[in-house]
Amino acid sequence: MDKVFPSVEEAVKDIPDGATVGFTGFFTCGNPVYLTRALAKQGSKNLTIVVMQLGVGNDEINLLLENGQVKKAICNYPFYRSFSRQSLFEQLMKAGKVECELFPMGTFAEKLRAAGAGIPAFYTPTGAGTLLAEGKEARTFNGRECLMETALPLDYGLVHAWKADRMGNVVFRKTARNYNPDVAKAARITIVEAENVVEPGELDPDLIHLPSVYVTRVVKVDRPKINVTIEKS
Amino acid sequence: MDKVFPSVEEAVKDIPDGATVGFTGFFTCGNPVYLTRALAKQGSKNLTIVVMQLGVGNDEINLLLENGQVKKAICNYPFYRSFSRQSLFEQLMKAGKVECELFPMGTFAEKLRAAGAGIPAFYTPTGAGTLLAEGKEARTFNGRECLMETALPLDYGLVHAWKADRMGNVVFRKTARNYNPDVAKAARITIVEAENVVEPGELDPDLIHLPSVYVTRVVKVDRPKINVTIEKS
Amino acid sequence: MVKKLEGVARELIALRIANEIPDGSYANLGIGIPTLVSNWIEGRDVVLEAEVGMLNTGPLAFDEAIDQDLINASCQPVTELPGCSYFSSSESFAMIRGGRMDYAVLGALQVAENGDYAGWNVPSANRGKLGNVGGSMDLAVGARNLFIAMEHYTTSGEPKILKRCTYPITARGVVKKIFTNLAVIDVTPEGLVLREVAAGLTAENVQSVTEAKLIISKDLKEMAL
Amino acid sequence: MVKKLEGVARELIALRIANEIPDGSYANLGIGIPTLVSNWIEGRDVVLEAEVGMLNTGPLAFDEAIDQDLINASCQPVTELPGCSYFSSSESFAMIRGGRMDYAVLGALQVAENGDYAGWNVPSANRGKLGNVGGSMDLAVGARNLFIAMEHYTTSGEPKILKRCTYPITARGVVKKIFTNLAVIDVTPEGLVLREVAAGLTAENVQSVTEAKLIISKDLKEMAL
Repeated sequence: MDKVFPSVEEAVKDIPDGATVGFTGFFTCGNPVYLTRALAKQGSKNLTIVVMQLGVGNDEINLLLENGQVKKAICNYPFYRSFSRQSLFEQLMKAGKVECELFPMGTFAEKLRAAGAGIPAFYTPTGAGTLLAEGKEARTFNGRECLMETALPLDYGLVHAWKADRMGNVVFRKTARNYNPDVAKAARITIVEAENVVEPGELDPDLIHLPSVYVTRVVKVDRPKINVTIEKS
Repeated sequence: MDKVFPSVEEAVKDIPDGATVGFTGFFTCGNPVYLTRALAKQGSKNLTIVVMQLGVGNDEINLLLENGQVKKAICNYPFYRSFSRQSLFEQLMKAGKVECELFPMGTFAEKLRAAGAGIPAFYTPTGAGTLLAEGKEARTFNGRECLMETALPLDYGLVHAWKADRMGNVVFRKTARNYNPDVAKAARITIVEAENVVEPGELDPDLIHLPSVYVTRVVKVDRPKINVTIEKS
Repeated sequence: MVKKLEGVARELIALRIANEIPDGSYANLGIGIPTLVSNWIEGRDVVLEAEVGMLNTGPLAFDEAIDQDLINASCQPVTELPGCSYFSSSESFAMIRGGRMDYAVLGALQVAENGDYAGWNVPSANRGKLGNVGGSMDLAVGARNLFIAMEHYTTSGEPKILKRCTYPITARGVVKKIFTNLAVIDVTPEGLVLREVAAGLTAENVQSVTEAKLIISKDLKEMAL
Repeated sequence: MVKKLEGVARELIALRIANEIPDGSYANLGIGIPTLVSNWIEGRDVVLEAEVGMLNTGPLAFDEAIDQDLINASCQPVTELPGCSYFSSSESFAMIRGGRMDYAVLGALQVAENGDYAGWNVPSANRGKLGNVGGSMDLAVGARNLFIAMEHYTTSGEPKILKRCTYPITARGVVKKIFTNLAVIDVTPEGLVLREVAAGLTAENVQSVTEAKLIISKDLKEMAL
């Protein structure tokens, strides 16, 4: 199997209007920057984006918002920390141009994990009794109130990797791993941009973070140059 | 932190009567053979054992059964494949001396994973409409009937590792990984027998299968000599 | 019972199934005839998964090639293929239940015309509600295409392809195709469609050892080997 | 409001908390004063977790030591300590929700005498039902011991330790101890117990800027720094 695509443009070409697309990355770290830029260029509309933050330390997500490609965002950290600073998302949200659904970070990750694992729903104590419990079923286990949360399946998952082999086995680097395995497993079509692409057999089979079965396409990219800060203007 | 214990005997000394103890291993592969022998010697009774199989390719589990230490077994593959061949467990079960609770292999693994992940219950399509659905809540998601399954927390988890550092970071080898991470995470007290014990910093932090937070005790053991077959007499 | 119908050997049932699995697929093979499928897949671009926690499992290992830390789900020593990977049991079944197996090939005791099948519990074994369920129920509900590989009837001549299963089922309505020593049968919303018969057999021969009613395909063929 | 009470500096609130975390612990530190706790823990046998997916996070990295693939949960470049490990987000929160953090230290906008606390949504920010919830709700329900670190009252002099929270809560009944510039307070089934006051302050001083009723501990002490 050779899952290597010639370019990020080719790899994202078929993402249709209305798709639910997941993006990896934690603030500045581990974002699929090349694939996201290619998606901004490609221009599909009415997207539901699933991503930790909404432009906070992630200029590529802002490109999608600027282009008006985003109908809805599902996230856990939508704003700048400062109340006085409005992100593009915050402006669009307040103007009624983008919807937003918020989940606690652990629930967000677990919803992706559930989608990848064929688990349609699970219970978690997180969020019980809070604003984020509204409209959710509550149920008590071992004396503790929990909420039922459902799986969050993705049509496409965009992933940034350190190394991938041509079959789609993937290794991440340090904290750039973060949501990468979860987004990859939750997606029907998983597209991996990798800083290094090697032949099958070159990666140690004991030390693969994401097995090939979860990966649909692999594209070689350069190592991005990242400014590690979320408060830059 | 130095979690190294001087011997397997010391490491299992406090397992009390009535404890729920999980054992790793898939047939002959990845079993905590030394810790299980030490538990057989230590002699605590009325144990609930949680393990894939019940003596099929695993002589150490048979030691516990022989000693009458087991009150109940939770497993997914209790018998020899042949109907004409009775394991010790099968004899004890038919004599009413050991209870048994059976789960599909994936549900069994997911129940352990849920216990480790603070998820009290989840839904799975596995087993719906079968004998194993009896007494379980059913609920339909996306047109598919699912069963609610609950977490399976362990008091103790016995784990066999390839390498561990003194802090408790662990690496497994090939298919001997199997239930090891799941049992380790489900347990309140996790005891790791490791073929190699190294200093913190010697294992690549990107390539650790079980982070130290899940490990309570580490013991150095020799590499066991295993006869890879489940049909030996 | 009619006189015994031989049909094709187990190895050829396995070959017929291998022909049905396209290159580029991920597949899981159960115990028995399904295991034989791997012999015909060797060298092809199909990745086999083992429930124990491995992708791209290679052929069986013998003698000094045996590694006690490297087995398949039937506890046989196996080898690695380039691009293989290892993972935990929960991850193995996340993958299976999550629909990442394009094909699962499993044995069965009985298959019904509604796509139910039974394979984990034989009442005569006197093991009550217990049995070696293993990963069969997870594979049955998780695989995108579930193929059953089995002898067409029991050694005592009882049919195994039934109107309804009488043994405890493994899963409901999941079987896509049935491959036996006598025939290839599709499970469809309309019922069981007989697609192929072993050389020298007629549709009537196959129906005579099948309890469920078979719909004869308009382009009924000899088994494609 | 009474006249302003200074109490101890933020760094000393952090020191007081560090003294409360025993060697051999696993802990997660939130943004703000909690982050300062790490300065006092440096060199001690306490393992810090970062939600982004790391255990045994080291001090902040500067200049050429910065690695763009190595940040903490506040998006600051950090370093590795021996015995550190990396894992995915779902694994990070499995660990947190699963009760593996002995201590979590978080900031708060309000804490109530029933152990509720509010920290993720400020109504005046005009962000509706949205807010930077991040991992706070998971840490709040998952940590074995949840410590709140904050200034005792707001910059405009409003009390933050209340009978009931008026802001949207992060979690119910989870706070174990409150550490402020003025006091150390235990949250108990009987109510809030004032254990320590900053040097130069009396219990009455602290009560005067606290809405909830404080039970004065029999062995009330000066803050142990």
